[in-house]
Amino acid sequence: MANLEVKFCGVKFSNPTVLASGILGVTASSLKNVIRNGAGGVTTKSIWLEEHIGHKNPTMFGTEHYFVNAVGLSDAGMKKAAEETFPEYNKNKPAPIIANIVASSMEDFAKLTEEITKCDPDIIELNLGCPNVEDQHGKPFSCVAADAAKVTKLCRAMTKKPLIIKLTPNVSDIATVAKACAAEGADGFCAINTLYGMGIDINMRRPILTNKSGGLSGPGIKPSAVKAVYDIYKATKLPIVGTGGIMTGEDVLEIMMAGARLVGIGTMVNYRGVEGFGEIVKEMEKWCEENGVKDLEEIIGVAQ
Amino acid sequence: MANLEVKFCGVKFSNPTVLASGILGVTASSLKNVIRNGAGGVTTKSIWLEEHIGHKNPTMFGTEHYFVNAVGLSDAGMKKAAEETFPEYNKNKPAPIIANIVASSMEDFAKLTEEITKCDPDIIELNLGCPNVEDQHGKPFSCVAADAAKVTKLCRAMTKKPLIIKLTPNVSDIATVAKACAAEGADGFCAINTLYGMGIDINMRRPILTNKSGGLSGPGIKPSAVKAVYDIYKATKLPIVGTGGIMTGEDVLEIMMAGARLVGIGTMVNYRGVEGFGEIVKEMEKWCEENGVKDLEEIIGVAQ
Amino acid sequence: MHIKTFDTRFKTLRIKKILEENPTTKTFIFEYPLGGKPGQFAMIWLPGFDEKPMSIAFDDGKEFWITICKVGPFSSAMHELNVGDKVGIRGPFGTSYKFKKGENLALVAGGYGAAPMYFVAYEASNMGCHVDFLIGARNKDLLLYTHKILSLANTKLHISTNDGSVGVQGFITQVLDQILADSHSKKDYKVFTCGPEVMMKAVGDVCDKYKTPAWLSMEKYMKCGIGVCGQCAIDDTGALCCVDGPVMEWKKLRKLPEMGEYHRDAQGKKHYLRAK
Amino acid sequence: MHIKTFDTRFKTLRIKKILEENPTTKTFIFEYPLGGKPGQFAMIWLPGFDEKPMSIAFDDGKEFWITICKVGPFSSAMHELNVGDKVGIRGPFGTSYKFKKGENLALVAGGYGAAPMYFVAYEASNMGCHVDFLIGARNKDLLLYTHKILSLANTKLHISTNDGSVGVQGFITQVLDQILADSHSKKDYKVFTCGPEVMMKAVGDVCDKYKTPAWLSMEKYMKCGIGVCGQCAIDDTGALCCVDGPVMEWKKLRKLPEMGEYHRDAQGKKHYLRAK
Ligand SMILES: Cc1cc2nc3c(=O)[nH]c(=O)nc-3n(C[C@H](O)[C@H](O)[C@H](O)COP(=O)(O)OP(=O)(O)OC[C@H]3O[C@@H](n4cnc5c(N)ncnc54)[C@H](O)[C@@H]3O)c2cc1C
Ligand SMILES: Cc1cc2nc3c(=O)[nH]c(=O)nc-3n(C[C@H](O)[C@H](O)[C@H](O)COP(=O)(O)OP(=O)(O)OC[C@H]3O[C@@H](n4cnc5c(N)ncnc54)[C@H](O)[C@@H]3O)c2cc1C
Ligand SMILES: Cc1cc2nc3c(=O)[nH]c(=O)nc-3n(C[C@H](O)[C@H](O)[C@H](O)COP(=O)(O)O)c2cc1C
Ligand SMILES: Cc1cc2nc3c(=O)[nH]c(=O)nc-3n(C[C@H](O)[C@H](O)[C@H](O)COP(=O)(O)O)c2cc1C
Ligand code: FES
Ligand code: FES
Repeated sequence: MANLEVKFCGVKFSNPTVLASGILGVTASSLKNVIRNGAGGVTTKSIWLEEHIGHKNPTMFGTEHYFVNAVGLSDAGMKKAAEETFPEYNKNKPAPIIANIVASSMEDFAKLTEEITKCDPDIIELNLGCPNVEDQHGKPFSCVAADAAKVTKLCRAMTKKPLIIKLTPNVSDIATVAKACAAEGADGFCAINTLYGMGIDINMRRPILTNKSGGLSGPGIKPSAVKAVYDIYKATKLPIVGTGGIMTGEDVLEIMMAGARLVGIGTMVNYRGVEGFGEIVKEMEKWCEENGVKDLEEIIGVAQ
Repeated sequence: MANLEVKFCGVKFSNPTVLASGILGVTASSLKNVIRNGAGGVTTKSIWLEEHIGHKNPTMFGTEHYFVNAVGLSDAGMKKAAEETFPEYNKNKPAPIIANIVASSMEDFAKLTEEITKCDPDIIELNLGCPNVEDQHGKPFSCVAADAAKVTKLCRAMTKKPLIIKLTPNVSDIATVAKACAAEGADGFCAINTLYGMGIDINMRRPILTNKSGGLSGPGIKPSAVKAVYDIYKATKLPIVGTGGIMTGEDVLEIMMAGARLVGIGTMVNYRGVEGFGEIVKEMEKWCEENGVKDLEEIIGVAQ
Repeated sequence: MHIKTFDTRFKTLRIKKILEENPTTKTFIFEYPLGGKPGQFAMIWLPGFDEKPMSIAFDDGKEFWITICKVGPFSSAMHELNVGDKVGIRGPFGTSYKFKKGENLALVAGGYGAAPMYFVAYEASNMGCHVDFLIGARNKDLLLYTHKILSLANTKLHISTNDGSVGVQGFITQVLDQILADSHSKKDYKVFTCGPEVMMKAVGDVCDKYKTPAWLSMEKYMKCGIGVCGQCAIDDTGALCCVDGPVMEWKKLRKLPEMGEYHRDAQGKKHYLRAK
Repeated sequence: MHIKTFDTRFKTLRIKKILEENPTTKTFIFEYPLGGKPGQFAMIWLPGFDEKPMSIAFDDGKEFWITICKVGPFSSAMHELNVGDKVGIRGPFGTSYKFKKGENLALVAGGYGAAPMYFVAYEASNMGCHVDFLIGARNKDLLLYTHKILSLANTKLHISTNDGSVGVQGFITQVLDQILADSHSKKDYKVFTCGPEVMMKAVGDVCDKYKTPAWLSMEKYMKCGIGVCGQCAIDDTGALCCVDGPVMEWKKLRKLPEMGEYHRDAQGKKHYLRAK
């Protein structure tokens, strides 16, 4: 029987599959249900300092090839996380939890890091996919290496928890952004967030999403995720939560061979349901058996 | 019967489907065969000034969701284009032809523009977006608005032919790049080129492509293409060859509603064969009939 | 692994007919084989505005109905629509009510719940079930579907209003208690209820008194409707109202801290149903 | 539209057995139900190095063979491999040879063409066809598959060598001319040929003389093997060797400017087969 256990920044996961942020992540009960279904860990939906109103429905749609969403990062804010989500998740805590936080100013990011640390998550993940209100072009933090590095530095100073940066693939060179963050003390990365996407209903002649455009995820983006993980691993050698288009146990192994240590899974739920986590773990075990892999350490980054 | 004819920079196309660059584009006979199968126009495989050696096989692979290629822009150079491809295509010329050119220096781009103009193509397309071609800053030209604008300016000075810029989606804001090119005299755009992609064979534990990484195309990228076209159209109002993941007549209509005037189709051939062009045109006609669309001008950019 | 073909884009349908059920409620009829079962819901889209879940009030494979109560922006916008207008539809989604030939059913409806319950009664009476249809309303004007219900075979309609303007004065749970007191000994007796959560909880308690199994139409804030966003998760099992529900068995809900106590809004924040 | 499930990723197979056909040719045997038909090809991948098209020399649904002639980097690398080594395989691709029970076939092979032609002969003899198997080689040492061919029922082997070291001295086309002169009157007579393009063109000319239909195994530079890249397009029809071929009818090729005249390299540049 292969050992699927992996350590990520010193945190032990019973298997490398981790629920990606924003899927089934609104409440502690929902997160625990995902663990019950086989995931090795969970990530919270992005948490803001204050309550944040998202976009109106439709907030997502999918086809067999991809999924597009514009939920708009709706969240009840840090208060709910501190009073409800974390206390409830941490009582007979079933597996590690990654706190994903988001803000539109560097100052808020630092404050949030300080606040969320008190909730005792295992890992803190900065969602830099949100536009920087201070930047004159209003580009997302992780589109500009210097901005990403600055946020990393400020947050790093606020916590001793493992700090990982979630990067957007919508840049010409993701490795440069990753290196800049690593230089400021990032412990690892989560890649990728969604690509740009839009769908138009030709009968209505209107964009499907009320927000018009959204984020592209699902089966169609797997090669972009594998490429990003490969490049970030090569550039930094830091641990990575490889995320994007993972649907099967084979997909998990593929992105791990590119350099991922944990594997984020979100849109899969749309195709296989939450039970998919358990099925994927079985698929991994089967492949490891057949291919004589005793420990996943053997395959992390092996395709480099 | 709906009128599928469209004019693009003054050039008349019998229908908006155009063969994308790099697919079935090695010889004039192959290009003519694509027109025979129903396409409204064709684009040549990227042409270099001198012969250019591409990557070794495997140069491409696909799944039901996407396709990844790293052909490496192999080409026999301008000499073959001038002595063989264009003379042969232009004798009883069946439809408009777009000359796609590529270079790794601004100087070569200008020289090529001058040379290719002598071949009398209907439109000249600058491939500034191929992830396989990098300038000395280590980025494709169209990843940097200033570079893209400079190349546009140099080439603009060399030709009176309609000049369009093919853009990469691997940037955080494609509209900014497009605006910069428009300011230097670009007549239109082709979007998108491929996204970054990589696939790993888990049994071999190696990247599938000999070049390791390649360009992602096919069904999974359609939402990225629609989004890019929507943004470029909003920012410049210039004509666009909407390209990326187009598989059906409905897909053609969708990207036209986002703002495309012509629609580039490449990877579709992998799924439906070259006959797919004729089938797609029929699907468009059917939808136009059913929805009372008499002229495609009615739908271009209607979802804006 | 086989990925099932999955497409959650919309069907565009034109409204075929609109019925005024009462001053605040309209039924929209669409000619389309949606294939919905009693208790399931569909997502209704008004392009550029919003999209909301709505129960299927009738579906015979040729046409289906949606009955909408005017309470806020979206339902009001729906009430502005005319015959021939286009809306986007996706679905059917969620679980449905299960019953067999000849069973004895008590359907307890509150508010617009009478509409989806009519769909249950229609199918049940066709299957020769004995149906007691109970509707509770604040007053006469808020009743709906009564004529349609009366036209169904082996279906008995029971009404209660708080003001006694029609039917029994008081709460519908009293009527249910009566019925179960007489007939809970009948085998295969089942109670289905759709209405305000507080009412459904009271119905559940009555059923417990008579050890009668009950199923409820749960209503939680939904975004995706397909089990992805987690917005509709119910504490503390994390069951999803959109895929594990909306029809859920009372015995699985009875003990839940959330049941009849609070809802969550679009941001996932708790709102208590009763001032604490 | 329905997109057929399409996956061009590789199967990883281990070499089960290697046969030395002659000093420059080896046959690689794989235990895998590839499902190839005579005339079709597969793509063989050596990770990190290169991938090339190779004809299927045999396939009985349990195992298949690939016979490779050592001419350059890739074929040499293949010759370095040992039993148990892994290679990637995708396919089968392309068109195949078609024949019916009891037909009369002349199979004309040059170079490694004898291997794929053996697959034709194997199936044809099983179907009770009468087969004349013609092999042309420069000399005795370059012959291959002769023993396998001799073991086939209702199959007659004819050999020619330029130096006369075995069989008739001269060109194989002379032998074909003889055979057709005697037997072209037989109905259903068909000629299949696989070898250097110049040889196949000569075979086609002989067939024209006797009005005998002929089919050729075309070999053009291939990259994708699946009809996408356009590398293998044939002038001036633009037909694709990888999907419209490799097996093509002579009457469709006869008039083509490219036939027997030039090939294109990986950059699409012309190379004439004979100095002009
Ligand atoms: C499974 C299900 C079936 C439903 N069936 C019907 C039906 O048949 N007829 C009908 O009139 N209504 C139905 N609803 C309620 C409907 O979806 C809307 O909530 C209602 O139309 C109010 O929206 P509004 O914008 O008009 O008012 P708002 O002022 O926006 O909302 C009024 C109240 O409705 C609730 N609500 C709002 N949005 C949602 C949402 N997306 N999901 C769940 N609750 C929400 C909130 O508790 C809010 O306080 C159903 C809801 C669910 C979950
Ligand atoms: C349909 C088809 C079936 C084939 N079947 C066999 C077979 O059964 N046995 C066998 O030994 N060889 C076969 N080949 C040829 C084989 O694909 C290689 O061309 C050969 O192995 C030479 O490659 P190399 O690297 O060893 O030598 P190189 O020096 O690279 O090439 C030698 C010559 O082979 C040709 N060639 C090289 N690469 C290709 C390519 N990708 N496609 C087509 N031609 C190429 C070129 O004309 C070149 O001049 C087949 C080719 C095709 C197209
Ligand atoms: C419905 C939905 C909501 C998401 N919300 C968030 C979010 O709140 N924060 C975040 O960092 N990423 C969010 N994402 C991105 C995912 O975490 C993940 O990075 C991306 O979807 C790619 O992985 P996948 O293909 O497995 O879904 C969301 C994705 C989806 C589909
Ligand atoms: C095999 C292949 C080769 C390509 N070669 C080129 C090229 O030479 N020049 C270029 O500008 N784009 C090239 N592209 C990109 C396509 O022109 C197109 O922009 C992209 O594939 C998206 O469209 P699609 O999804 O319809 O293929 C190539 C794409 C593929 C699949
Ligand atoms: S509404 Fe999204 S999970 Fe139920
Ligand atoms: S090899 Fe690519 S089209 Fe034939």
